[in-house]
Amino acid sequence: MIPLSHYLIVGALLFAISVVGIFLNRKNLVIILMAIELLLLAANMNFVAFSHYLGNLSGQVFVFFVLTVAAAEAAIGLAILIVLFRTRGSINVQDLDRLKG
Amino acid sequence: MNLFNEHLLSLLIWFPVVGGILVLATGGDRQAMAARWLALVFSVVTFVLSVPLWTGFNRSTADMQFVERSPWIERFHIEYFLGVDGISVPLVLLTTILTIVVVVAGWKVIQTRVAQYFAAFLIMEGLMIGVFCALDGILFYLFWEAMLIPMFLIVGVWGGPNRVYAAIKFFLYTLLGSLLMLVALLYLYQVSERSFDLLAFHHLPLTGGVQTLIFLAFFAAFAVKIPMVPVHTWLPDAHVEAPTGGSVILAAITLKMGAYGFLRIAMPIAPDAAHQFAPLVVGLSLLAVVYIALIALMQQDMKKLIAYSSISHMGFVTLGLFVFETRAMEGAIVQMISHGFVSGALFLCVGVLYDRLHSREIATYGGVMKVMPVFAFFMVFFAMANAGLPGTSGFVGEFLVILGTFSVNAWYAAIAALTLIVGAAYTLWMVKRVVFGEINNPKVSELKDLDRREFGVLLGMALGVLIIGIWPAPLLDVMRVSVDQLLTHLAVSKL
Amino acid sequence: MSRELLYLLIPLSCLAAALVAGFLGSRIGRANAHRAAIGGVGLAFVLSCAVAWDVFAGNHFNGAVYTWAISGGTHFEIGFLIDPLSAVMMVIVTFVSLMVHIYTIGYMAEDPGYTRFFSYIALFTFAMLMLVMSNNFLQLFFGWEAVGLVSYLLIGFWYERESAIRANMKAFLVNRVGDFGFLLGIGAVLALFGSLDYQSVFDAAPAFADRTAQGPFGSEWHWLTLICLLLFVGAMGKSAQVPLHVWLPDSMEGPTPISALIHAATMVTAGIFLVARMSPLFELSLTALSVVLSVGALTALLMAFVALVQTDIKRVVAYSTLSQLGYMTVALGASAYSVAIFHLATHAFFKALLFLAAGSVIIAMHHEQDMRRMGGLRKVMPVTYVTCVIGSLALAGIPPFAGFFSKDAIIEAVHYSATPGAEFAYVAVLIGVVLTAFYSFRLVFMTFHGQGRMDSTTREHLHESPGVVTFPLIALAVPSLLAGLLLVNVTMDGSLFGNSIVPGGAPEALDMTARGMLAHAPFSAPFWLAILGIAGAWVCYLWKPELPGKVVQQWGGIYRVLDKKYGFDEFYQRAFADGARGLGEVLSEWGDRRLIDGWLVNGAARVVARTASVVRHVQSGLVYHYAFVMIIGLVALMSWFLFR
Amino acid sequence: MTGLSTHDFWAVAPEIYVATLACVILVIDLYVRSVRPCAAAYPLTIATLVSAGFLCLDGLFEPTETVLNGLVVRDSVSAILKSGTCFGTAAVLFYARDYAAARGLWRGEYLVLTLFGVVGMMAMIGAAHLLTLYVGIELLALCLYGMIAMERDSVRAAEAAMKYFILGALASGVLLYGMSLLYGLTGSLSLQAVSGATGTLEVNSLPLMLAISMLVVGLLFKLGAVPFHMWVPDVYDGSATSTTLYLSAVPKLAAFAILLRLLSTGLGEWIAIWQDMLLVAALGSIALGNVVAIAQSNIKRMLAYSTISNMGFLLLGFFAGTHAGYSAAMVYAVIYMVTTVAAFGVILALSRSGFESSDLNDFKGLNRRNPWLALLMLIVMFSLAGIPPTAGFFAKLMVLQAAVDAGFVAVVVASVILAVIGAFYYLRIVKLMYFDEVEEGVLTVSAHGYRRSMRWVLTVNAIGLIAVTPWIGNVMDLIGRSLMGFGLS
Amino acid sequence: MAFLQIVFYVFSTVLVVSSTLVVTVRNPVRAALFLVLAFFSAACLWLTLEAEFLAITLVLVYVGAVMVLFLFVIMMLDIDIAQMRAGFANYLPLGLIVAIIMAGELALVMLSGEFGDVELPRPSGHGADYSNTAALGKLVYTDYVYTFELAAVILLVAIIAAISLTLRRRPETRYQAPEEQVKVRKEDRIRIVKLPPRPERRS
Repeated sequence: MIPLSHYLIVGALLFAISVVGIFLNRKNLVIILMAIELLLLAANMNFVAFSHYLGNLSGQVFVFFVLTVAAAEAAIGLAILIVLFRTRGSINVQDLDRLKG
Repeated sequence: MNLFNEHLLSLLIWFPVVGGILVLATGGDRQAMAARWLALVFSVVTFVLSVPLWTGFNRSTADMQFVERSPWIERFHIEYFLGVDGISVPLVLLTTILTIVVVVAGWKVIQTRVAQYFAAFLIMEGLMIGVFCALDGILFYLFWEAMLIPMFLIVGVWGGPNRVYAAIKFFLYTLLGSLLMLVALLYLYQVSERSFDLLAFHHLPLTGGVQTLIFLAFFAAFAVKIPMVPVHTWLPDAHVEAPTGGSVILAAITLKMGAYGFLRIAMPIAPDAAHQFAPLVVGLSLLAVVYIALIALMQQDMKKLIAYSSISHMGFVTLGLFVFETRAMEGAIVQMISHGFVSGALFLCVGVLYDRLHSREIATYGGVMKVMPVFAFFMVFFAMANAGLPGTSGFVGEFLVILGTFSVNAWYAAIAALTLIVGAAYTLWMVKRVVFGEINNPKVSELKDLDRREFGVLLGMALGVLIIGIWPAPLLDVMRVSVDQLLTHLAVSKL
Repeated sequence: MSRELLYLLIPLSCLAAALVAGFLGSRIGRANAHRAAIGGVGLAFVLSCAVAWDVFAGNHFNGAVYTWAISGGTHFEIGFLIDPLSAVMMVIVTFVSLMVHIYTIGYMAEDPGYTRFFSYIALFTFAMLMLVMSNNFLQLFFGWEAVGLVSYLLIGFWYERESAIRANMKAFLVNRVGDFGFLLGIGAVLALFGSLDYQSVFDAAPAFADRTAQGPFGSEWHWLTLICLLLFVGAMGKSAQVPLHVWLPDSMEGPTPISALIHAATMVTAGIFLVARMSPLFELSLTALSVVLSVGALTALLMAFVALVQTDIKRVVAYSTLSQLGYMTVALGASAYSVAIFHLATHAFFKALLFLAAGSVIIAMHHEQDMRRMGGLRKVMPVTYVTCVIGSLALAGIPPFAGFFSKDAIIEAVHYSATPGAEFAYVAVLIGVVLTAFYSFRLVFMTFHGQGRMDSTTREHLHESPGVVTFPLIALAVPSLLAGLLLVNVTMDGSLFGNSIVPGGAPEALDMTARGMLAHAPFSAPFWLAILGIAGAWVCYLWKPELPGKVVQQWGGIYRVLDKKYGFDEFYQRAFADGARGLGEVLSEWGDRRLIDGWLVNGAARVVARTASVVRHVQSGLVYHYAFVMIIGLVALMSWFLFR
Repeated sequence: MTGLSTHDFWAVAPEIYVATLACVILVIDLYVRSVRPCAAAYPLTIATLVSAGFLCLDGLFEPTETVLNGLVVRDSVSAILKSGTCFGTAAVLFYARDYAAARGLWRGEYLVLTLFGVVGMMAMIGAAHLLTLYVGIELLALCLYGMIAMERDSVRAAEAAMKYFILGALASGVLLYGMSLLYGLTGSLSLQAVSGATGTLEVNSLPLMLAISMLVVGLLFKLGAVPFHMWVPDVYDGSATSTTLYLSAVPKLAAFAILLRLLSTGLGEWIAIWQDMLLVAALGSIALGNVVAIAQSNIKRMLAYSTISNMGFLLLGFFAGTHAGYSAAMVYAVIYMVTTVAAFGVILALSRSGFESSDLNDFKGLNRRNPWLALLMLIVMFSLAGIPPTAGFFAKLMVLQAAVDAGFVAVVVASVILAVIGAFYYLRIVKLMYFDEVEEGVLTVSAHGYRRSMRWVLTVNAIGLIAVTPWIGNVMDLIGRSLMGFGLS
Repeated sequence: MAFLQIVFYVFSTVLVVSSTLVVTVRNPVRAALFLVLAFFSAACLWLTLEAEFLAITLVLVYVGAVMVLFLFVIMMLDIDIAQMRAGFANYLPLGLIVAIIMAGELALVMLSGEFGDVELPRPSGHGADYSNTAALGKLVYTDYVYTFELAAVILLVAIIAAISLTLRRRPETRYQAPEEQVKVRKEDRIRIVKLPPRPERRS
């Protein structure tokens, strides 16, 4: 039987990968948006695993909402990306440096 | 009449504040004359209102009088608690008198933002009276800090070329000290089972370590305000840059708030710590007397010189407070009042010159006596009062402090008495270079003597100085019982 | 009229005169101003005489006028002690003052500050009267400082002269050094006795004679010695004793009338008066007396030497004053208080006279003060000449002039004194006699005899001074001639001062009556020494005028020391004035500006500002940095929980 | 599963009301076109917010109850905070109007997003369940992303939106991860149930600590506390001032609410775990905010750092975990909101089309140009600095008192020293307005360059900070009473 | 239950690898595709946890909608791939260290405490008529109806925001308005202004 912790470790790895993806990324913002999706997936993985382990459906309900939110987030994130691209002409992360100090 | 007496202190605090707001409402400089007159009326009426405080004061009790007490922030047991005793009454009167002086002194000099100028002073008057009357810790703190705002503006808006630095330095210096005081008050609130009653704090049992910390916190606030060496450097800057009225109020009243804080708060709350730190405070006071006097000697700027002299004189006050001797303490309080008049008057004198030539440099002047004999008379008179000449108020305080100190420790007294020499040295050297001598500057030869307004103001100050100098008994009578009671309180250890 | 009112009226009439002349002077005109002043002081003089009469009829008074303040259980009062000592002082003060007032009308006639001057000297009279009439230390100190103030104002009367305003500041500050001790003395008195009232202090003093205080390094001090020494420091300042004498010669920058009044006759003797007043205390401390004696002897001797080389006519008289003050102090040290006051009285007359005479000469010489440009004035100014000679004879101690009696009494008192140091003092005063006679007559000879050395225009305008000037000269010449003769008996038998001064003075063995002293004079050393001095002056300045030059060449080193007044001035200037300023400069620059403001205050601000400008670069604007910081924060939290 | 009654829905009536009307406004705005933008939408929005504000107050001081199957709690705290949110937002929109109109932001969608944001905040405030909390947070966050980016021609706004989006998503990811762990540990998502699981868990259980620290990280991010503050200055700076005003002021109430719900209601028993974190964050925020603000030359950025330090103070009250501390923090949040609204109100009043008035130098000589605005700004600045007699002082007073009471005197001393540093930059604004003269070339704004009604509202807003002093006790009392059920003692 | 274990390990490996590739590959299109793979693997993992509805939703919503959106945007923006590698290597070590620390610590936590040695319950426990979808639906529409409504609002917000951000009426584009042109009158075209004589001010 697969222990709970294995699912959790998969979640943790996803979490770590996505986080690293966010701060290590020197490429374009799209990747960061994807990393964010992965981040949410990591949490979802936990929720589903716990839900199963606890025999309690609220975890799955939570995941359901997270998925909704993630979709909405993706939509808005991409919309902002487009706005940014229109004004700035680039979606390079390193070009995002007008505001500082 | 009874109702009047019961709310006299509130009236004294809020009447000028309301006056200030009204003055502010006169608006731009087009109605400058209205602002001036309104300010004058309000300051004079406030003074008149403060007279019953003196006449109706019961000199035979150390209890608080004219007490007003009502709950304010019940959740924190903060009360609107006012009252005066023999120590605060003279200070309140000093405030009301000097505000009139300041208003009159600023009559013509201030030509821009007139309403704001006078409003700031009136509001500050109310707040300063509040400091001297508040018996609730937070109320006290409120007035104490709120006063910074108008003073900050006065220095910054109407001040000299380096006013920004001076104003900010003044503000931050004071703020740092006062915030530590706030922490101490909060701590006391906790220890005292939830009360901010300053009088109750007096009887709060506190252990030695706690007293030490609390005393240090208060010390930070009051020492900065007085100011004591080495936290005095805001004062020369602020005094120099402030407009004449600002310098007068700063020197005459706000410095006293620090000493008043020691008397009303720091010492009675932490008597053992006060005794414990007495050598330090006395040491700093003596340092102020000598070190600052030497520095004053070297100043090229009249206002700076007087500012340093203020520090030196306030050293006498702290010395008098911390030898725990009746005469010394009474002397210190008299010195507070006297210094209000003397240094205020000296700043007015410098102001008179500054208004004419726009220079505070000693080197600009010389031979002023030739063209401004009346002014020279006043200047020499106040200089002598500053040097502590008998017959002037400056003498009374120094005399009593030295006498009182001598009976405690002759060496302290000996060092303090050095002020007779050094104090005279820097004051007279300035007088020599400004008032006497030949006229080297052609501009000086065109100076006009005092006009009627300036004459009246200086005459008033001179009378104050003389009356206290020749007959200080009434002043001492007012404070005697309170001081005795305080010393009795201080003599009993809380441990 | 009650006595108290009478007493009160004496100083207050002077004060009123001062106020009228000072504040209304410009309105009421010069003549009215001097009338008011003279009227006030004249009234005071008359009343003082009446009071003196009353006192010698046995009516003493000691009482308060009003309570100045009550503090710490002590009543500080303003009050009067009217006894023979104060009565004598009052008469002297008001008389000399009146004379000076009158003299001033002539002397200051041309001066624009005429009314101011009258105001000052009337105020001075008021202050001096308050000083001598006081019955307590507080008021004494008040008068003490007030005379100092007026002295300051008067020395700097010609405020446009740099030298004058330097001198007045110097005078004030040196006096303050004395006052420093004085004030501490008062503090000590209060601490020991709990009162500042003379009578209660004197009454209590014997009981405290053995009370000691812990001094530094484990030494033990008698409280009374301490008090007396501290008070004597005050006296040294005011009475210009070495080493606090430096202000007095410089004070000659003031107009001559005040040199006469303040810096010769009255104010400078306040120190003598003080010690005499405090005689019940000083009597209880032999140490203090010894110090007094030594200081006095030193002053008498050293200053007399300096007087020898002065060329400024007023300075000669000034150094002579210093020397004579030394004599008085010596007398005090020898416990001969009444003798000191006696000398004080006679000295007041003849020294005022000498100053006024010098002033008269100066008027005639159009404010030329250098004796080397004078000479032969005898013929032009007979009145001045005669009065000046009388004054000089009195000063030199030639019988039967006033100075003879008082000075002889001092010398005898010292001779027989048991105070430690009396031997030295005796020698000093004896040498002083020769020197005094020498420099007094040097002045007379250089000024009035020989050839005129002034330029021709001055010579043509020489004339005797007007009546208002000569009248005071004559009026002062009379007591200079007679005061000794009249007073010596009553002084010596103790009937003059009664118990207002602790008895003491000449030993009983000596015949200290006028007749006895006159008879004894030709067989005593002082007389012949004085003659020797006069003869020496005659030799040097009339018979062989080239002799002084040779002496100076021969003894150049000594001359220079004397000419530099032993270097006191220079030393004080360097050590104290420049020292304090230098120290102030250093402290101001390094202490306040650099250390406190530069390092601590602005340094803190700089540190904050620098931190801010560094830390703000963490806010790089790059989103992955932001994310990185957040993650680091998270990882740090996790690690902390894992490994704590 | 329980049936739901009207009573349950009455508890969320304000949310429903606002959300419904937001939809209505959205539709109306599409059809009502006139010369002025939002001619119909704007008054409707204001009316909605004001009426919702009053609606929220219904049931104030009724006993606390959990409704909607444990999703929402209905208590006095939420009544006050929701009401404050509505009124605050109304004020924000009122101030923002001219500014936003001048920049083409004044569109129906902008208002609708604002309203939905309010719904999100109200959801956060009333949350009794992790899910409500999360959904509320996300709703607000999405509205804010949209609003910031809505200034479409501005590079800065787009950049700000992107940064906010990325970091916000990261933070909510972390928060979510923490929630999942908490769920796994306690088997429940309801805060009540979470705190009920106290006994079954060891205090030093690593997963619990991790869960709590992740939750705290998420919360600290929302507050903008160090070290999760990096978004604050950039977002404040880059957004249009009207948006900055909205996102800097109003959400602080909701942020306080989730802090309270999560840490006090949910994790109150594990205070030992989160207390130190909050303490470090509080001191760090006060230090960093105050210090770095000094180096700023842009007032929006400066206020951003000021926000960071103020949130530090809020946490300082909070971390003690006492009732007094919570009251202090809540009073702080309310007063902070009012003050910030006034501060940005002045900035907005000074701004013109094409002129941002966001540089500090734009304030030079304001006292000459417009003394009244200068006075108002002065009051606001002193209130932010915590100088009496302004409300800001009392806020700080309460916070410090709570911390002292809890025995953290040293912390308090450190924070007041840092507050002195902070006072400097507030003073600098006063200095610019009062001490300096107008610089040549700076656009001068006349006294009546802004709407008269705005002048009045601003006056009430700013003067209120002083005028409230005599009654400040009542405010404290009200809030203290509302928090009756919270806190250790 | 070896099969389940095999499924688990296979899909989790695929999941981890593909998500690593998502954040590391150069080409965003590939990244998107790897993301699809990751989501797909995750869905499979969820199936092993009996979360059938969510697994299907994940595939439908993400693989079907969100990823398409991503790809659409990537294509639309036409991003230059070549410039995107700069600086990556410099930060790699530090980033890796942090990542490893974090992953290690997380794993440590997951293996300790309450989660340490817990075996998941056997699958089943539910009858054949059990529908995960129905159970979830019941919960969502009853217990969680409030949050469900809020989620709806979120979606609405996303719609409004996305549209208002991206819908763009280009101001520079000029349109004809024929009805206006037809209705035009003289007064609209010409305005007669009376100019009072104004003396010129010379400075």
